[in-house]
Amino acid sequence: MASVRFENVSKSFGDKGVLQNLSFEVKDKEFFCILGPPGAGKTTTLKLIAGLEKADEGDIYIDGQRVNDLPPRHRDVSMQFESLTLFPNKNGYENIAFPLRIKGRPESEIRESVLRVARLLRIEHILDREPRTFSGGERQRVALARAIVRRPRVILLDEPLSNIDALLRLNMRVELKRLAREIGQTIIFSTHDQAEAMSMAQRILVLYEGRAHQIGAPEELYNRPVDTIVAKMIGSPPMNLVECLYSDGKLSSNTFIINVDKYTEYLARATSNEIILGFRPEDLKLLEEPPRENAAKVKIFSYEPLGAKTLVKVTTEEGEILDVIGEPWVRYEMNKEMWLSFDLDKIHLFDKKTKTILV
Amino acid sequence: MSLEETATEKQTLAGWVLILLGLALVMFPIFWILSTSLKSIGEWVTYPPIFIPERLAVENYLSIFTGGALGGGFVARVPNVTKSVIDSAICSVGGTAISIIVGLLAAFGIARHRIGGEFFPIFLLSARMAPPIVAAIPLLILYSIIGLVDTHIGLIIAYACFTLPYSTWMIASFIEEIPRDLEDAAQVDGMSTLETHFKVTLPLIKGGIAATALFIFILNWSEFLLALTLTHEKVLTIPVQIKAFFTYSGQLYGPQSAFGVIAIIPLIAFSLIIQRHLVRGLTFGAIKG
Amino acid sequence: MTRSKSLREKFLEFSETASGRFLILHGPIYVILFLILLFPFLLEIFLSFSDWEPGSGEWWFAHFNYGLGFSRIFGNFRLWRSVGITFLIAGIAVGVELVLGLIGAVLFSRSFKGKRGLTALFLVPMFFMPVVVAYNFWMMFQPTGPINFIIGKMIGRNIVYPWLSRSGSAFAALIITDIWQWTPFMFLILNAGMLSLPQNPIDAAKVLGASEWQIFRYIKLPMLKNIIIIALVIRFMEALKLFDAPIILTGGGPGFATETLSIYTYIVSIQTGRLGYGSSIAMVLLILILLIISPAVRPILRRG
Amino acid sequence: MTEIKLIKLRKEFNSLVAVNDLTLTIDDGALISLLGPSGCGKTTTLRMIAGLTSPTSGEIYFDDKLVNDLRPQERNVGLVFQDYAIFPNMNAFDNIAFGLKIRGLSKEEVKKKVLEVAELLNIKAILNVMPRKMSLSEMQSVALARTLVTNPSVLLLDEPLSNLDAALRARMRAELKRLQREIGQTVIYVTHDQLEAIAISDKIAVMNLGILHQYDTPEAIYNKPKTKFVAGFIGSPPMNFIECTFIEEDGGLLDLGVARINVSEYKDVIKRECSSAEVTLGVRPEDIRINHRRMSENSVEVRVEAYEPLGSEAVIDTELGGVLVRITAPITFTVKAGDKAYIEFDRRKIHIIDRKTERVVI
Repeated sequence: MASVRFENVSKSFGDKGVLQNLSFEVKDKEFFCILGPPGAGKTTTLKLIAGLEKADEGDIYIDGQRVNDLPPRHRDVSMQFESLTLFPNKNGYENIAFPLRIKGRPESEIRESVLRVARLLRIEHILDREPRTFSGGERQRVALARAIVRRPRVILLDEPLSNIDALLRLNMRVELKRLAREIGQTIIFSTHDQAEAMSMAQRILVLYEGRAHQIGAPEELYNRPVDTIVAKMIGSPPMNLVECLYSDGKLSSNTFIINVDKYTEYLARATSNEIILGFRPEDLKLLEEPPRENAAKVKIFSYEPLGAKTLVKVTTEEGEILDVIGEPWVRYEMNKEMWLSFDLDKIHLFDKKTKTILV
Repeated sequence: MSLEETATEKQTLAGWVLILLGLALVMFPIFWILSTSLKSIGEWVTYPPIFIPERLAVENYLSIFTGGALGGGFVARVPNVTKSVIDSAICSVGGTAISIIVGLLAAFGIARHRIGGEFFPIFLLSARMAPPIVAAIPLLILYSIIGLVDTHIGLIIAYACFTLPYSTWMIASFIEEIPRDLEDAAQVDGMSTLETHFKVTLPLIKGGIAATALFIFILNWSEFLLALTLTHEKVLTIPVQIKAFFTYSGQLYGPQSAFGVIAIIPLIAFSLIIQRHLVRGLTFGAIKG
Repeated sequence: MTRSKSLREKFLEFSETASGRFLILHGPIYVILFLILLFPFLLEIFLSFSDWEPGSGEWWFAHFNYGLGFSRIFGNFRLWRSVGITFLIAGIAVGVELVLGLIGAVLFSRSFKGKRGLTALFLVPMFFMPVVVAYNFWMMFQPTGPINFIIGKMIGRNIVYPWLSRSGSAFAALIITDIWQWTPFMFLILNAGMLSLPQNPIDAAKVLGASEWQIFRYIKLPMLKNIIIIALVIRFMEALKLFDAPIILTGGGPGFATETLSIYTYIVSIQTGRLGYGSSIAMVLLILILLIISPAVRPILRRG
Repeated sequence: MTEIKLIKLRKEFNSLVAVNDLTLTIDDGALISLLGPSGCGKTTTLRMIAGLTSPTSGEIYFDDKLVNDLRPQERNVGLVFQDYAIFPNMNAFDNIAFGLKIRGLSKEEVKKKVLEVAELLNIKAILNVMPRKMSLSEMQSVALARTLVTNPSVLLLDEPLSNLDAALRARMRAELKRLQREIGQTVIYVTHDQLEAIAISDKIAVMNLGILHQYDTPEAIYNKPKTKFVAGFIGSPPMNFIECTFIEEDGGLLDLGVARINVSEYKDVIKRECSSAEVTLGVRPEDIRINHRRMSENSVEVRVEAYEPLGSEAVIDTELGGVLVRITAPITFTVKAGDKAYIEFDRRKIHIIDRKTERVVI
């Protein structure tokens, strides 16, 4: 098994800088996730580990051994690609056995490990069929079996669940997590879906425009996002961010005033009095009458019932649109005036200039 | 078939008239050469022309291979064409084999590694644009210096070289249809780049390579100018033999037509097999049929 | 852990390097292209500055003519007439082939019973050996041949017109032969293009109220533009090489009426053996063709 | 605009029955969505209404006028394709103006109408941009504009939002809703995304394998599903199904093998409606409460399989007698895989499904 370490690795294709001095470490046997929007450099990072791409600067270590110049075939790493491409001319068994065949393992050992993995992923029944007859879920599991069959030092999964339909995806998340626990190998997977990252990974690296913004456990990213980028990315619907001015214990934008004296010593560290107030839709309450303080007057803009809850969009007087979670199946009247009350222990404050978190 | 598909009756009728007219214009010459190849001597040149021979003069087909005299009191030396069929086969197959092998290697270079960047593909295409005569002259000079004139090897190499643009481009377009991930995955599993080309991608494009080979064979089999320029007696391909046959005896309509029919049989057969990939071949892989 | 690298491993390692990969994959093609095209081409450049003839026995520099050959070319009326003839034939033939091919593509764009078989039949002429096609049309264009007979039937009186010995009609015969053989090429490509058009925009146009003709004129045809250009460029370049058909059908005659570029160059350099002069002509032709063709090559390079 | 009636509409592609005797009335000015997994016949239905595909049998009425034999051109229908089907060789202006030009409107009229609709969908800025350079949402807006400008009697949308990213999709949904309210356009919206259907439509027609399962308001579809398919298909994470038998003991119990649940209040409905005692209990993850200790005698013991934190709440997978039961609980309740826990079903929200007919009884 192995740990993986990046030390300010940079990579660019032509003039487009894809990764800028990226540093992070994946511990041995960890189920690690690289989360980021499309184009953030997730696949490139995985390809750098696999050796399919060469780093322009910086060093990459697998198990403490510098591998920058090692060709893919000597790194003992396996990779499952987002396109889940399988060999169309080989059946399920041959597809999974392929990595072992190249390594020249004896036929008996190949048979035994392929059947072991097939049982693990419950795909014994499709081993003799051709890939074109596979369903989305089956295709995904055969590709996964192929990646783990030869017990490589590190297993890389590029957006493993993005090519299967929604209903199946929920079950596959549980299965992938159970599998990771059972085979106990170092697995690094990439995704753009924050729910997937939050529900599966032990630790998450938030990658945005080629830079590592934060590395930490899911709860840490949710409760203590290091900057507005991470705050916006984690949690669905995403966190509301409102620009305000801080003066003597009060945070004010032109539609509401909140007293934040309990955070004065944090706010002192801000580079200026321009602060960004962050609050999650689920931490807000919509009230008919104005509460004593810490509330904002808003108008209902639109509402979307989501079954178990309703996503309400409200506009402040300046026309800023905020998201609020309302009661399920309540019919909100268009443009109705209501009051938004904040829960002060759950707000976040960011320094507008550096975008980094204060509270 | 949606409502729109069933166009008004008038349109479909007009459509069928045009198609049948077209078919007649295409089929008549084919019919004419077939029927002439089966006419006996008396029926060759008559007015009004005879369309259906009374007796199927099969001897026309036999005489061109035995080189014997034609019956019916009109003794004429019919040239023996077996040598040209053999020479054509040797040169066409040889040329095709080299063209495919070299083309395959180059195709991998272009499709997977962009070797030669922008310049090479343009050079490859323009090599094909120039009329063959422009390239045949210097080739004749070179061959006369190194003694390859009138040799099978000489023609084979010439055929390989002149069809390389087609084979390289066609195979490259087949390779590009196979996703790169397959090779990357195999590489991560333990193969070197070269091995992934030949053990992963090659088996998947076997059909494409076969079609390309047939397409190149068709080009070499019917090539005329290079053969005419680079060979004299020792090597004699079918087209050159036809020209010789035509100028030498001119009036032997029957055997000459028979020889023509035999010459095009392999072409028609192969063309039916690779019909699906024809468009790709003819447009250098630019349009996939 | 330095294990002795097997020969195979060393070769694989070599193949990983950029130069290694270049040598293995592109080595052979460069060798052939250099040996057969580039080297002779350089040789030809030298020769085009001489009047060397293989029979003369001396080396080429004995006949060095300071480029006199080139000056003769510009005065060579017969050469420039053959250039004119070739472009005229190519232009007319390819033009007609495009129109006929487009009509065929439209007719075959709708699926109907027996379409696959019919398409195969329509493609057959393309696979005839050009010399066989020429010989066949030579027979048909004979004064007592079937063409005169059928035309005679149509206009009511028998005619015995000698097609191949009048320059005008020989010219027409050559164009008809080319059209018969190569219209299927245009039909094949345009039909493939027509069938590969995305169906949704066509359905969208229907729903918006466009008639069959309006859909063809404003949607299908513009989308086919690229494919039409590619087919035209490729076909026109092939037509410029016209040699097999005319040399059999008319032998370049009557007189010089159908003496195409390739035939004239062939006669000068190969038949009469004036290789030096032939090389100069070849050089001029190459430059002429490349000047005209290279802008047209770009659409093909853009992969259709 | 127009009321659309489909009566016993059927479409067979040789052996496959794509649409199976669909009868549906789409009232004037309503936004109806056809919801179902891919291949359930919703797109085929749309193409039949547009006239691009001719039905095997059945009738289609626009405001009580039979349109089966009308060609697409004559139905004045607007259709936006899933891949937008923008004319690649025309810029945005010409794309939108196409419908008007072929109707023979004058140049000024065309220009006025195109600018009007461009204003409505705020794509005035990209009117002279070629499709190659448009973003996905721009193409979607041009496709929509091109259809709207001919003010069709009914607007058919074939999953137009499926290849936009989440934020863009929400904005486009709000826009469609506002548009539909402003011009009272009858809209039929095909989608496989149940969240989208619930969020945007006045009524939803849930289809599967060509058959219409239920046609009702989003709230009714969510809270009062008619068949097991509708119950299972709507809602994310999906409803749990636990097979059990109904027994008469003390007022009516559901025997789950490892536990029993009192359902006396539904006893007579079950006895009247169910074809046998073999039933399936259907409960939504948010209608189950979970706790470390037993809450009441109705609590059932389970073993925790997996704990998935999702920000404000967590999805907990538990195993109850070999069956996976998924629960959504507030983030404050933490538990580890392997722990023991107790769950309780919210009796007001449970569904009882006849296992043989798959009809939802309660």
